[in-house]
Amino acid sequence: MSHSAKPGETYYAHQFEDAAQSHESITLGMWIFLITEVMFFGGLFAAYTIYRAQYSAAFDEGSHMLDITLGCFNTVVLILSSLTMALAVRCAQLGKMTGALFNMVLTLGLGTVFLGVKAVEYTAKFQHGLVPGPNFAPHGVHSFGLELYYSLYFALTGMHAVHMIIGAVILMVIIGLTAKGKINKTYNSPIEIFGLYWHFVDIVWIFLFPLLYLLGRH
Amino acid sequence: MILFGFNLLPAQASTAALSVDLVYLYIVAVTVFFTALIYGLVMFFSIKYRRRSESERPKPIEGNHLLEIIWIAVPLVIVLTMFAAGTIVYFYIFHPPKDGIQMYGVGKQWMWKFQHPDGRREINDLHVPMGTPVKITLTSEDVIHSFYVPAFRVKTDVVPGRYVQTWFEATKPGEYHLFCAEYCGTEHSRMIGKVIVMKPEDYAKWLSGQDVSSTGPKLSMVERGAKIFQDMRCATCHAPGTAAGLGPKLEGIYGHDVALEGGQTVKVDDGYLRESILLPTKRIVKGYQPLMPTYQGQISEEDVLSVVAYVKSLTPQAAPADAVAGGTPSDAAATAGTAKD
Amino acid sequence: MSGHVVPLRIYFGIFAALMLLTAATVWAAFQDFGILNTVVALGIAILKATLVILYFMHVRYSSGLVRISAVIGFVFLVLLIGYVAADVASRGWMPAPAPIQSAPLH
Amino acid sequence: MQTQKKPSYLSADHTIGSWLLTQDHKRIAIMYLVAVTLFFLIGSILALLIRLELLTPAGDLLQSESYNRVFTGHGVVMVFLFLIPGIPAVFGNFLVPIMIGARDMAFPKINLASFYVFLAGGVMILSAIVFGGLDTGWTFYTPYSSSYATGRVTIGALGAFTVGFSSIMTGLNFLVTIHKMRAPGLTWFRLPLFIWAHYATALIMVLGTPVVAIAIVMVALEHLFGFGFFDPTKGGDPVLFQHLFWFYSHPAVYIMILPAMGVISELIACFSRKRIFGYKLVAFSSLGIAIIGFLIWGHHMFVSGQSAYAGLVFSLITYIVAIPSAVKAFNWTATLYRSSVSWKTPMMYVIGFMGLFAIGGLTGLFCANLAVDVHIHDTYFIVAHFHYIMVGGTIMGYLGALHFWWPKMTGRMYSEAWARLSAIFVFFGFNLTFFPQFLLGYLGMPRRYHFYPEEFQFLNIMSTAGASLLGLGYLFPIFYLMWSLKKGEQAPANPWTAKGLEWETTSPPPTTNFDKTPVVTEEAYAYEK
Repeated sequence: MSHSAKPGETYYAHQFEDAAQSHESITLGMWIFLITEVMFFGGLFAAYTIYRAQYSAAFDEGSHMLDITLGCFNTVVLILSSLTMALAVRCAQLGKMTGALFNMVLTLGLGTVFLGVKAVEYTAKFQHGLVPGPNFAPHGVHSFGLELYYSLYFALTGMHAVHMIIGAVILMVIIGLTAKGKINKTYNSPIEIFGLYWHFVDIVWIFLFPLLYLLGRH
Repeated sequence: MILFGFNLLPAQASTAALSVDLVYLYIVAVTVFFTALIYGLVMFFSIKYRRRSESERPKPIEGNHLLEIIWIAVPLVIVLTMFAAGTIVYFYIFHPPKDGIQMYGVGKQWMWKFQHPDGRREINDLHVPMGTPVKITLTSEDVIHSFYVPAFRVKTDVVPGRYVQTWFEATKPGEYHLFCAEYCGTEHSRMIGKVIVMKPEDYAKWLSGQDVSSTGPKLSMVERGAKIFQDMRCATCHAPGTAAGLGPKLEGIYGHDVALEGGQTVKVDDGYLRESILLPTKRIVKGYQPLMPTYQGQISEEDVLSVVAYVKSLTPQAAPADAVAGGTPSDAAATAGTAKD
Repeated sequence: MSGHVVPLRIYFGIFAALMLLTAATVWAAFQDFGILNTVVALGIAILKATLVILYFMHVRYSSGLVRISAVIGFVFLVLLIGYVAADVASRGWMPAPAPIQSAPLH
Repeated sequence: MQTQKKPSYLSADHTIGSWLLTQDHKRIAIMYLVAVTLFFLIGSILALLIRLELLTPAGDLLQSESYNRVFTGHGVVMVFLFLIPGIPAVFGNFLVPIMIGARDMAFPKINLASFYVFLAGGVMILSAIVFGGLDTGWTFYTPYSSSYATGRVTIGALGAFTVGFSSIMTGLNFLVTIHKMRAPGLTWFRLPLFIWAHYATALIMVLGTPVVAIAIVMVALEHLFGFGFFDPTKGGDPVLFQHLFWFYSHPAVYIMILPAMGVISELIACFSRKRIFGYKLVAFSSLGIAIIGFLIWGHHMFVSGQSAYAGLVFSLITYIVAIPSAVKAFNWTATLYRSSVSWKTPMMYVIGFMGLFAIGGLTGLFCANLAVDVHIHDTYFIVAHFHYIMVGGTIMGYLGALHFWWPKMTGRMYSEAWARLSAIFVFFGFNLTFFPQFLLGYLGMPRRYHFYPEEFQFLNIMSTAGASLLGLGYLFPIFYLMWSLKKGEQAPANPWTAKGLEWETTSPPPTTNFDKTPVVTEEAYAYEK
């Protein structure tokens, strides 16, 4: 579908009256989707809150087992990727497509670094037999609540990782379209919208990091 | 209440039944009145103002604030009275009394297993005396069931992993339906039984009659609990009467608060005792090491109920009768039969 | 053009603030504030999330409708967690029957 | 004002691709209509099987497993594949853009995607029912669904998850379209109440569906990998699943009834030629139902082990949510005062709706009551209550909408006599089916029972008789509406001389709805002009 509009004019779809209405609608649409994402992760956060209150000893022990340096590193990587994504959106708004392309590739790189670190942490869990299910090797004293902790750990970080992977794939598509010129000065709302999604995934990690890694360290 | 040959209300066979039915009939009256009002007006207006000719242009009526306020305020008051009635009945009638018999029940996929305090066990049927409150503590061994006796207007979901309490006081002798009201699998509709309400003297006679269901000497729950306490070698850590062994002493703790590791305190009730048996490291008493192994899967829910009853009997209660019934632990151990049912 | 363009120094300022707050939350985790630890950890996380929402996601420069939709998700999430926590906390309140002994009847 | 004959959206293009890959909200609505009707038929067949089984106290028609699968299938298909998408996806998709003077939905591609995601979810659910069957009830309660259920729980549950995703897309589309694409002059208080109702429904779809989605994902994780979320042997709490499930599923019953209320407002205004009495209050009570609807899910859990004090709060707020529905009922009745009521088929469904919705709504007061609910929870009283709301309310609204906008959607009129006869069949068949179940419920017959004690048989026979009458009533429309497609007379642009933007364009409307975007100058339902 060709997105070339008259020069200086931004492109907008046929059902909209003008570019402003198109932009507002698309932004509002993305924000409403983010509401559903907040409620989606919310269910897991509710379960975490309830079980943390009931099994605080086991949850403390569970969070002690996590590698905090990897957690900190991942948080820094993700916040950095949020910055580069914001810069990419800014470049797109100013029409500097090469700058946007560069920043987006940086964001993609940081995203894959984050997923790589996650993969390392997961393999460590598999080796120590900390994956809930029939072969969950209970060790440590509070083994009873531990399986619940790791169920929530894998559900929360797993769901977050799935959202990262989907984000990375979409980012690759956008990078491809920008490189080919399909996304250009007159039509760059996909970059802006993807920026909102990426920042949301960063916010989820901002909450996950303290809840899973830090509580109970003292 | 009989109408056209079949009754509209189930038998009122418990103290709670009448008050629940009164709240029910009050709401029925409100429903009938408002349905007749709304539907009557709709039919009346639709017929009285039916369209005579296509060119009719009725005068527009924007609205009327007074009317709007009236039909917000009046329904609000009515529903609040319903709320009040329901809550009063719920909290007073469903408030468990102090006295009465304590029974135990276990829901298992597609059967009910009841235990009387004197150890009598029944499957699907439950004999209860008339005129005395019967408190029943229920748990489930697998999925969620629901203990429902329509004649007593009593229902409570039986959640696995927890004790659930309910009570009733039967007022009319007879046999009443017992249903499982929460879908629990293939034979959900077969998980039914009978609650047989008997006069107190018949109940006592029935109790002393031959208990056909379990072999070996008829042990009361407390005695059975003591035997299991021995067989499972709980005494090695919780030796009754000795000073602080490896495990906290169990005498005189029932009903009181106990300090836990990490600063909280917990009231020692049936639920906490069960949890300490099945999930010991969940909440550890202050000053003790988490050494107790979990008995999850090695001890059935009925045996847990008996051990809980035994531990409760270790706490001297105000009522003197219990001391007799419970018997000192040593007697119970001595009479422990060899056969393990 | 579409949307408000945020100057570079604000982006880098916010990034620095986020880095600082991350360091702060890690430091705070190892101090023993007792029950306050959770409050501090969550407070810092909320602060970081607000910064990202306001500046990186341009909510500070967006229309009222976008602001409402940014907030309403969290409002209903707090409602869900609050109600469920209230239920779980108040389960023990219904006065369980006073502890009576078994078999008073002979 | 018949301009040169622009091709209607139906005759614009006849290739298969133009239908399957369409972005025209009207064509997507027609595809939804076909899919939703198919699912309704499957659900109805399952319902008839249940009623046949319950004709006799002994369970002699089906074995227990297959009966459990039949009632679960009836529940899941009817709730997730007919009632939730029903009016919003068919009439909402078709009419929301036209009623606000827009050319199309805000996101046409997402609209088409929502249809295919809906189909995928539907196929998953039906495959779960056909291959090995889902026998957990539509509520998927754990630990039965996560640890003990034998059937295809995971595929069935993920099917419900997928259909939920389609519902989110529809809700998102409605919210953005209503906010951003209204015609000039169309202020919020000039909007038809149909739009207000769909706005409130979209709010619930967006805020509630994700929570049941994550609950279903947790059940699937527990069923497949043994994660211990709701497994009591691992410390999980089954009541927590009920909280997450009912946080969505109670507002979901408002997703089912609010669109029907929107339809009723439209129909009453048109067939009594009068403005809706207290327009603003009726509009705000739609929003009130949607918002307060999120605070009261606990009344499904009074006996489930939830704390008594939480039950107290849920019971109080549940009584308060009854007020907006009462306000609507009174305002509709007041609209009929000094009006000119024409008893055409849509209006017959409205009059039927008024009676049945009154009973359905008022019997909700029993379930909100702490003391009475202990007795009637999980009995046939509850089954009767929600069928009065869903079948007496939503389906009467759905059929009323179908008969009201059929000329606009297809350009054909249907035979009035047959339509009125089927409306009468539906009304009396419905009452005979479900009123006896109130009595059965209070007598204590539990739900989801394959066989029951003898004393309940007489009422069950009445109910089964009613079910066959109701089934007949639902079959008629298929015949005379299909017949009208071929031989029905051509429908004028405004067959009911109704007010509303959708009646100012041709029937069936052109692909871009209007030649030029209309400007709205008068109030909603200005029937006096």
